[in-house]
Amino acid sequence: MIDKIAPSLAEAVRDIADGSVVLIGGFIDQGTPDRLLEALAERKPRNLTVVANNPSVNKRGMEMLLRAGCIGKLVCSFPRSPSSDYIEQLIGEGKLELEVVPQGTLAERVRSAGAGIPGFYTRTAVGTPLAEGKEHREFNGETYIFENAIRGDFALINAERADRWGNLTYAGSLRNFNPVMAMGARVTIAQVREIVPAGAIDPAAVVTPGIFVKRVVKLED
Amino acid sequence: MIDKIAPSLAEAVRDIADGSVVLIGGFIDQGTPDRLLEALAERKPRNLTVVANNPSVNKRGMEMLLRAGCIGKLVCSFPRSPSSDYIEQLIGEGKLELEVVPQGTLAERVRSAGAGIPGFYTRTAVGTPLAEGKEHREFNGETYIFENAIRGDFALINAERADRWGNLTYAGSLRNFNPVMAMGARVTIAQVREIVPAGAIDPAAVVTPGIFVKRVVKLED
Amino acid sequence: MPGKLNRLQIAWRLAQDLLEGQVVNLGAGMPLAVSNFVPPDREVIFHSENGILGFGPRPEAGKENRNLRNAGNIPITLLPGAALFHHADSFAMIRGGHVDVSVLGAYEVAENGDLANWMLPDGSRAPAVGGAMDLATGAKQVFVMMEHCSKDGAPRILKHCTLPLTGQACVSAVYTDHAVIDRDAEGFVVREMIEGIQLADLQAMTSANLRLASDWKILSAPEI
Amino acid sequence: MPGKLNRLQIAWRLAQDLLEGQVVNLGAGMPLAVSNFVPPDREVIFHSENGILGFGPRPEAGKENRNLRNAGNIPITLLPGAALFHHADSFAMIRGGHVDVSVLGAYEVAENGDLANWMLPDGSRAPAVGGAMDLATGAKQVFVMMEHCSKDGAPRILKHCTLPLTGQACVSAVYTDHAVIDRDAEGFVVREMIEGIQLADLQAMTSANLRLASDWKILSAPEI
Repeated sequence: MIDKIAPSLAEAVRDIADGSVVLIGGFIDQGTPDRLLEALAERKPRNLTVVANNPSVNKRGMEMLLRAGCIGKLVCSFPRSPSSDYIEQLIGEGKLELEVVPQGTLAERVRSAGAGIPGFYTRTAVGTPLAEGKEHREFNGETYIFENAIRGDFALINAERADRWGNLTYAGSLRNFNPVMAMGARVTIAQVREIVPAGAIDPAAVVTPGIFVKRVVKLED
Repeated sequence: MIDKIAPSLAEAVRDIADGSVVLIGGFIDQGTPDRLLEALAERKPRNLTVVANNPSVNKRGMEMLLRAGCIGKLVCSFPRSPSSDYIEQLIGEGKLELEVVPQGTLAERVRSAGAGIPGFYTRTAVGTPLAEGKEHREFNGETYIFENAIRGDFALINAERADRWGNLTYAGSLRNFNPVMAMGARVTIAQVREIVPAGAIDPAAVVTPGIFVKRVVKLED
Repeated sequence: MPGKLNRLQIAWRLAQDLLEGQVVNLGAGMPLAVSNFVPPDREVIFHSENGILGFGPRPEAGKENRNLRNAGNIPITLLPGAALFHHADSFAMIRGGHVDVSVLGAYEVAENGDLANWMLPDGSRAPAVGGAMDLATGAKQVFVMMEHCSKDGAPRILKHCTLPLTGQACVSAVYTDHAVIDRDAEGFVVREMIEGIQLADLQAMTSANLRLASDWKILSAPEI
Repeated sequence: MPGKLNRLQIAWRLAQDLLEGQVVNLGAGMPLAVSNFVPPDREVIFHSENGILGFGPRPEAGKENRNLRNAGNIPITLLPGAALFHHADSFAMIRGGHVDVSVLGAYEVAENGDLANWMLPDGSRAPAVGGAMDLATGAKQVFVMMEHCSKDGAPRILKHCTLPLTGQACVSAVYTDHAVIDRDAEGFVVREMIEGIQLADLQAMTSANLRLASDWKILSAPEI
């Protein structure tokens, strides 16, 4: 019987090795996989490439990972938060590499990886510092730049409900980057608030089909 | 008050002019916008470029458009059906241009247009007759071809429920190409089985948000 | 300056120019106030980059839903007709030109429509762009709202931007505390000015060349 | 040929090789029968290109739901855990390598893994590809099921395909009425043959070079 339910947070993140590319769902502090991030920080992997819209907003979660020295490279759209100073300090000390990516480009680069597309052209960022060094190309008289896909080894996401096949739904605006990151990784791990029997989620209401999910772990109430 | 509900099928397709690119939802005979196609065939526009997975399966709908001589070019993945002979005859007489596109590439080309992406790379069709004349490029040692976006002037789609903002849901497997075509056109027109008050569709259950829909027309029971 | 608008009044003035049925994205910060001032007989659909169409006013204190917040992380309500979706779909709407108006703040705007609103030369090693570039480039029209001059009185409406750009040739109109200014192929056209100033006064606060619309009006807003 | 498998038996044999938890796409036609023969203690998730994961058996006559049909337009049921989605998402799953196995019919298969299954040289001006190219290229493994030879006895397992290709170097295994054949970097390896034939007999029906696995077995299937 297919059963993607992991027994614990620690077990769910057990194989995230040094040097992995880890995609992280959530937006600001909406729907971040904070408990999975904590469990990961406890394992202290080194030199992770972390891809997330906001690298840190809460003391819990991403900031623990950052302060535990797990992150070698950060790919994000908005590295501005209460912990910005610490991020800037790490960059200044040469301990952290930062790649700033426009938010929509970030989402599409991850979606592309999930969809088997190595890259795409976009007008976003043309003429700005973020276009420097990128291939430029004209289509119908407009200039576009090429953006390549970002594939994750792992994705850590936050969802509301799951079943044993890994189907997921989300609450309100907590959906945001979570379904996108789920598509883009080899192994997607979801922390969820509720696990329901297979069939309890209306097939038409599934937001992330289980094909994109490897492990699900239920948070304690 | 925003009200996208059109009074009739004829009114809904009133401005589809000669030479338009028309995207058509549905798969085989699942969820085709058959009544909108009939209404369009009655207007007898000329030289349409029609983009649809299956050009014709039913006597109603697409086949009427084809036999009324409205279609100048057909872009599809599966031009095989009871009316194939007629399609081949038109091609032989130089009256119809055909572009065969792999099904997933077709969906992604339309989705790209809707997402502001002029084109993307895919491994699909590499080494086959459908890759001939296309740009080839290597990524990570694999060969890909470039596929450009297909933007529609109009999309005709079939949905189950709609509200006055144009939010749509679909029944079962009738979803298929409909939400994709809705994204890719300047003007998307939906035939629906039911119109409900705004707010009756759970915001989390909306499949095609109204931003992608210009007109909705309810079928007679 | 007597008739100078405050920030909420700028938001009010901009809101009057949004049209029935338009989809409007409000950037974080000052633009978020715009949603409060749309005339009650007009339906405008507000888009939030984090996956919301059709959000409504902030809920009453104590009635906030932690699972419903906008791009500024502020609690919102959903209007009847709202829809929720993920980030890739949300930015497909933006990048694909489905959003009618994007309302953004700015540091600088240039007469060729260039916009700079994301990076100050403050030595930050971690500049934050968020969705600004996608919104500047993808929306059909970009409305900028900002104070006409910087705190030390330097013009921010320029011939050429001096700060790193957010987007090229993207600004359609600028709403400031002193004026409403459209942009056409030749540059800036003043549509409204506050009472008591002349074009020469406004030009003195503006590096880019200003023309006055033949049907220009006095810019005013209710007390807010 | 006494032990030769019929089409349903080929489907049965292929179904035995699908693993617990795999996501498997079944192409229209002969492959659709595979879903009927998965061992009852094994959960396999079937994907249909028109936007379905987790479809179950055909409903009883009279209980069909017109709104639930697979890629072959045949009525289906949904299993608990099923999900519905649109075509762009469906092919993102396929193109993105999320589907474990794609089961396809074929006209020809070559020892370099090339597959030809969409276009016969019949002078058609309207060749139909459907989702075959996406499935051949995108799935992690492609299992081909076909009769070992054409109706007039010509080999279809070849050194090089002669028909226009569907995909390059994509075939992992071939299930025929005579044999189960894996493909590795050197070419074809016979894993099973029907009773009463030798490798030489099978080779006589096959243009590509065949090797026999050291642990090869008799290919048999229940009466169906």
